[in-house]
Amino acid sequence: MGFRCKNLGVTYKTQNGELEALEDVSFSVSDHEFVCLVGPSGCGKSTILKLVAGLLDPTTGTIEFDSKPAGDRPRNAMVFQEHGVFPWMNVLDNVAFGLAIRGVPKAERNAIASRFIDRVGLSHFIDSHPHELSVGMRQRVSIARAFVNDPEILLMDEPFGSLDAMTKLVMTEELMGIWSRQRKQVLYVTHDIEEAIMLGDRVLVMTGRPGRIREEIEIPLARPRDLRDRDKSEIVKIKEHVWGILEEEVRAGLRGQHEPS
Amino acid sequence: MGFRCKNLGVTYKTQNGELEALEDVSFSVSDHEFVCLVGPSGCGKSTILKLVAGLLDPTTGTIEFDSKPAGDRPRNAMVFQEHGVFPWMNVLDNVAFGLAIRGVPKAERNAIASRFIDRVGLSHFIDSHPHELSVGMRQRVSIARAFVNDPEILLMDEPFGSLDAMTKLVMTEELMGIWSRQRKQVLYVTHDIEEAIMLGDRVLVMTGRPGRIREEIEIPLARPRDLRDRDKSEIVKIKEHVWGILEEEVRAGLRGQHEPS
Amino acid sequence: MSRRKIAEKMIPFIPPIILIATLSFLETITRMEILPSLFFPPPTAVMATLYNMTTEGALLDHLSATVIRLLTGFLLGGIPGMILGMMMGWSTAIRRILDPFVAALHPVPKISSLPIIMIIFGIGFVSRTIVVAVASFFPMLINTMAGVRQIHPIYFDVARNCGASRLQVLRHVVLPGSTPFILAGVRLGLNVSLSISLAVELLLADKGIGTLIWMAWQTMRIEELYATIVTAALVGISIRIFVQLLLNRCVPWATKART
Amino acid sequence: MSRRKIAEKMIPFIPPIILIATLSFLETITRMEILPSLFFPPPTAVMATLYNMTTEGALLDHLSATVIRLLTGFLLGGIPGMILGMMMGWSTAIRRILDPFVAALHPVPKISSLPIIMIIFGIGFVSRTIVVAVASFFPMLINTMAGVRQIHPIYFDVARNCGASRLQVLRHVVLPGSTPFILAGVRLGLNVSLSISLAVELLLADKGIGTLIWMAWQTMRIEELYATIVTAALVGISIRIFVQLLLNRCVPWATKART
Amino acid sequence: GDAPERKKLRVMNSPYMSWAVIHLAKANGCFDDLGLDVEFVVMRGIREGLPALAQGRLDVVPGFITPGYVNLMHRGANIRIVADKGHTESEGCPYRAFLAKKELVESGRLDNFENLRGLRIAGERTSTSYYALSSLLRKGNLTADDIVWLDLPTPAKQGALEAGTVDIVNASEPWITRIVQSGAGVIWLPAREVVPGFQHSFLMFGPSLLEKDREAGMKFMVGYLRGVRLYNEGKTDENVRVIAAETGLDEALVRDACWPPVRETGYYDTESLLTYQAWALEEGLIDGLVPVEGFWDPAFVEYANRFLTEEN
Ligand SMILES: Nc1ncnc2c1ncn2[C@@H]1O[C@H](COP(=O)(O)OP(=O)(O)OP(=O)(O)O)[C@@H](O)[C@H]1O
Ligand SMILES: Nc1ncnc2c1ncn2[C@@H]1O[C@H](COP(=O)(O)OP(=O)(O)OP(=O)(O)O)[C@@H](O)[C@H]1O
Ligand SMILES: [Mg+2]
Ligand SMILES: [Mg+2]
Repeated sequence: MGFRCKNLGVTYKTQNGELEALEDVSFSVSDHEFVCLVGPSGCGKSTILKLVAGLLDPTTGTIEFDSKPAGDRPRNAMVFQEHGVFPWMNVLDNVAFGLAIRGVPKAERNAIASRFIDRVGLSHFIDSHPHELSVGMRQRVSIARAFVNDPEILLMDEPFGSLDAMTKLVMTEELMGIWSRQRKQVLYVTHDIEEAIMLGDRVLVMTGRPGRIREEIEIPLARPRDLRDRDKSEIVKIKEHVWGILEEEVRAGLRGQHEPS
Repeated sequence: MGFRCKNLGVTYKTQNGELEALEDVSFSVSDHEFVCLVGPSGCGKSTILKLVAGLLDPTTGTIEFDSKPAGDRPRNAMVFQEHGVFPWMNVLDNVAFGLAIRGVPKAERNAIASRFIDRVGLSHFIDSHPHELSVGMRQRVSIARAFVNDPEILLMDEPFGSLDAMTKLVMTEELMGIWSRQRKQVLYVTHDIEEAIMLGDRVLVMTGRPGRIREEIEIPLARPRDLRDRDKSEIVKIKEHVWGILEEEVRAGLRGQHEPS
Repeated sequence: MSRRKIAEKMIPFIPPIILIATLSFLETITRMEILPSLFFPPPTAVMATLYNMTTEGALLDHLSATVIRLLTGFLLGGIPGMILGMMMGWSTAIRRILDPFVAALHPVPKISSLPIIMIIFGIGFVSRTIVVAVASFFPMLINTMAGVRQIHPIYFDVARNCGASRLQVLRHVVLPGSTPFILAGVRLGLNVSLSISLAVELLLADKGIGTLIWMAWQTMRIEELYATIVTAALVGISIRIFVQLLLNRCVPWATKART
Repeated sequence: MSRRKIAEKMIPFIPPIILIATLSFLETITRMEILPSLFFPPPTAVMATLYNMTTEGALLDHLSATVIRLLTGFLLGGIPGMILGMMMGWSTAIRRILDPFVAALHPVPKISSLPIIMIIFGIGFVSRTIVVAVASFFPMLINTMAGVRQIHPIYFDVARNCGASRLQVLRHVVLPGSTPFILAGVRLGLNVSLSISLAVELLLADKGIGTLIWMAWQTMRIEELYATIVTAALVGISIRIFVQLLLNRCVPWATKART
Repeated sequence: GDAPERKKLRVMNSPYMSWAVIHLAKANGCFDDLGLDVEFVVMRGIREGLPALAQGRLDVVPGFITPGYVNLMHRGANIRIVADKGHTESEGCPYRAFLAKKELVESGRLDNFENLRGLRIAGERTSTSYYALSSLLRKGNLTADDIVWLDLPTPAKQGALEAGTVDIVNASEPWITRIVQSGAGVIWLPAREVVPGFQHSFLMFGPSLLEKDREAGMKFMVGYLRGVRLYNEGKTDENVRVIAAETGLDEALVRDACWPPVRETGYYDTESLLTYQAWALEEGLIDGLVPVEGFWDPAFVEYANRFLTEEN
């Protein structure tokens, strides 16, 4: 159940003319693969996830999903970078939302949702509305909602970005557990290079705007990996490499000199 | 121009009764000090910043500012965790907002704001509205706005959380430059323990809800520090110590067993 | 701090105090005939009349006739207005197709079209109700539409990503997300419906507050006129309370966050 | 995809098509006298009358009288409504003090209180304008209040943190943040003001679209009646276009984000 | 010598046929040589006009009888009837009448007033219309509860009669002519059969002319009676033209319609108003009876008649 993105391009219409966000992006995610996406801020990572989720139509290019007729799309769940927790629902209803949509009976969906709410440490807040939560707590609601949906493809946009280091580790372990138990594809956007290397089968490194895939790096680490042991030499080597690319791209962007190379 | 927080407590009124967010929090930030705040998600870090900024009244306790009559407050600038970029203003007006409020003439404030917009790498987007920006770009707008305001106290709530590693590094260098050139106090919330140690004169480690200061750690590193060199043994040692505390607090919280000890 | 808290505790008492002060002032200047007593009766006289009309007259009967007309009209006009407003707020295509018609029909004067409506729909209950319904239709529609358009697009993305059908998006995103504005629409719509109910009764009906207003003008019984207008104002206050209850119930997330 | 794009291109043509279809249908059934011809003239006859009234009659004079009345009333009522709405949306204290009075005064029937207003303010321009102003005051107030309350509290925090005074918060946060709802209020307010202007003219004026409506009824010139109502509808469409221009100009951030 | 200072009078104006006398007087310059400038103030309802008159904001209100008028005077408002403006004719075409469908009249059912029971009768909610209905019902020993009384805006009456949703309508000119000409109904019963000689229309002065400047009131009355004379010349081309222009009606309709009689002397039938008051008191519409001297000030017509006789 992998998928292939072919020559994706996205141009946004803005007040000040057109903005080319993505240019000729091609990559694939194969069955049960965990792919990480890193790149400078504003390079189009979120845009790619929205394309895969079908929330945005590419200006050019196509996405093909395995074993689905053209145009059809397997179930996917996205953890949005901006959380997207409904302010008008309490934590339970937010997390159970996907199940409610699929018509799962109330008792059952509440049971499932409660279990996941427990796992993200929000059982005290099950009745609370989002405005009563801290930012990190809202992010955890959004994570639980995606997990509950039990999708074939998980699209995660900086999912643990608002969590403290320790909570983040626990959540990551949870994610890795789910991923390895069930056959899912994961496309994972992160700002943390180390994290990308620790989690991914492959890391896609993007250029600055307009976003292109500059390099695909296979991560040769065996599974299961110990998420706490980040100082292995392979990791450090890859990290330095990626860091080098990013530095080039970011410096160019900050100087405002980035032109298609 | 430091300040002292004395026995701060905050109780929120919620739909489901009262929620004690902070309990007996006391600490001080002295002249030209850079203090970092770490703690598990939802422990009350943002709440503390809002208290210092005067956006929230403590339920108990007081805050005293040096060389200000009681009740008066020096100028402070906050980088909000949720960015708080005005959707109805373009990037330039957002960044220049504080100057506009202080009555700085248009030409002058635009010149100042443009300079900072350049430094955060958004000069191409100076006319754009926030909905046309990526999340990280919005965060950079919010950072530029705080820098432009040139406050006596900088309150930063996870200010670089939505930025890729490299952009974050550049922004951090910028911050350290500003801090060391001008005499400012900084209270800096971060989820990244390493970062807290690299930046802070002191690190305050908080307990889970209700938040208290569990430990204050002096960081004995000399200034200026090389932000890229994070593997020094002192750093690793402190990091492991903080990590240990956090682990305890987070595990307790996730098991829902955290009670006032 | 504590002074601020005391001030806050005082707030509920301020409106009655203002009211009583205003009434006392009016009482004084009318009793002193600074205003011509022919047209400005003292508030106490109006209150006495109101009391008489309630106990001896049929004020309550008339009131309930008006309230029934108002509610029927509002339900028949407001709910379709809300539904259409949701659809127009949500779908650019529907909005662009229907908005010109809404714009053209909204200002068509309701009361002066009443004879035409009576010729089409007959002279009975239906015509009168249609006019009231149409009056609440438009504020509900326009407010709901604006309310839906302010919903942050991410919530639509989330719902679609969870596999929501169009109907489910309507139910779980569009409806709750626009509730604060729907309720502003309810408030406007109910008040407009009340005004139009009174206008219709003024012209046509043999029952209702509007009929009383008409009678009061016709007989120049100025105390009765004011008493009737006070009754209309009380209906308005009830509407306000009702909407506030709805707000507290339906959008605790919006009111609690902001009060 | 491309089929959807073609459909999108079609949208602007749909309203005129619907309009022409409806008119053709009406033309047919009125020409066949399925509806009583006394009250239902064929659309072409109405259009001919409209043309005559414009070229030979004084339709444009009457129209401009109405538009001036409408705009004067709206400015005098809408702007205070907006300002008070901003203050009531923003400050819980002000809201709680004033809201009961707003609730009580809003439903006081405007047209049937006109004689009272005339008793107080005389029979001239002032009374008539006051009624129109009051009519737009309330929708502007209620919508602005709802609009301000939906502004996310973080923007108030940001403004305060940047040292904004209360007036600056009003100018830079409250006003722009509630613009989409203020504009919905403008649309409602202008339309209500138009209705009330017509009603006032119906009762009191010798000039204006309302006068024409009254004359058309009185003389049973049904074509003129419809022609006049069509004129009112055209004013409504102009209001809509005006508000859309304001929207595009004032809140590109809201419309662009959501269209 | 010096031109005498001209006096401005504010006269409520409605473009109704029953306003014809004033329209004719003004159009023919009847006030000009009296030093009066008559300014028309458009108001289409007595509801707005009466208070303005009582406050002195209007000088002259041509109106019709309402309980409110009686009550205002009862409370001491200084407003008085000063001249006739139209009363129910004693013969000829009716200015106000009950109309019904032709078949209903021909069926003979309406020959006996008791047979009105259960019929649907439409009128306006003005008290004059209701007064006529009430008097009609009394003839058949009925009350308003025995019939279905429908309040309809006048234009809808014609449609309702045509569509058969009402049986009888109470109407006045020009609607009678319109209904008859359209074939929707025929005249069944002129109002004179139920309220003979009813003084339905008159001219009122307020404090400005009754107290402050009676002389101007006298002059106005002279102009007014000149108008009455013109009016009583009947349907001359000039009269028809002026009335059509002022009311917006077609000249043909004005010519076909029935014009209510107005007394050349301007005298008012006080008896008729006493009868009306008795009825209104019974109905609970007025708070007490006003004696003749309380509502009728004959000084103005007396003066004007004298003036006009001397003039000739
Ligand atoms: N709705 C939009 N309208 C116009 N431009 C947009 C829109 N959304 C994104 N962009 C532009 O597209 C580019 C890519 O945005 P995107 O959100 O995909 O970046 P990102 O890689 O996710 O960045 P970050 O790491 O900061 O979240 C940016 O330059 C942004 O300005
Ligand atoms: N407006 C509010 N109403 C009720 N409870 C609130 C409110 N704001 C915060 N809280 C509660 O207060 C506690 C502390 O919140 P705070 O936002 O300060 O946490 P935090 O340390 O900043 O967390 P994070 O790292 O996730 O941002 C949380 O338990 C939260 O549920
Ligand atoms: Mg992004
Ligand atoms: Mg926080």
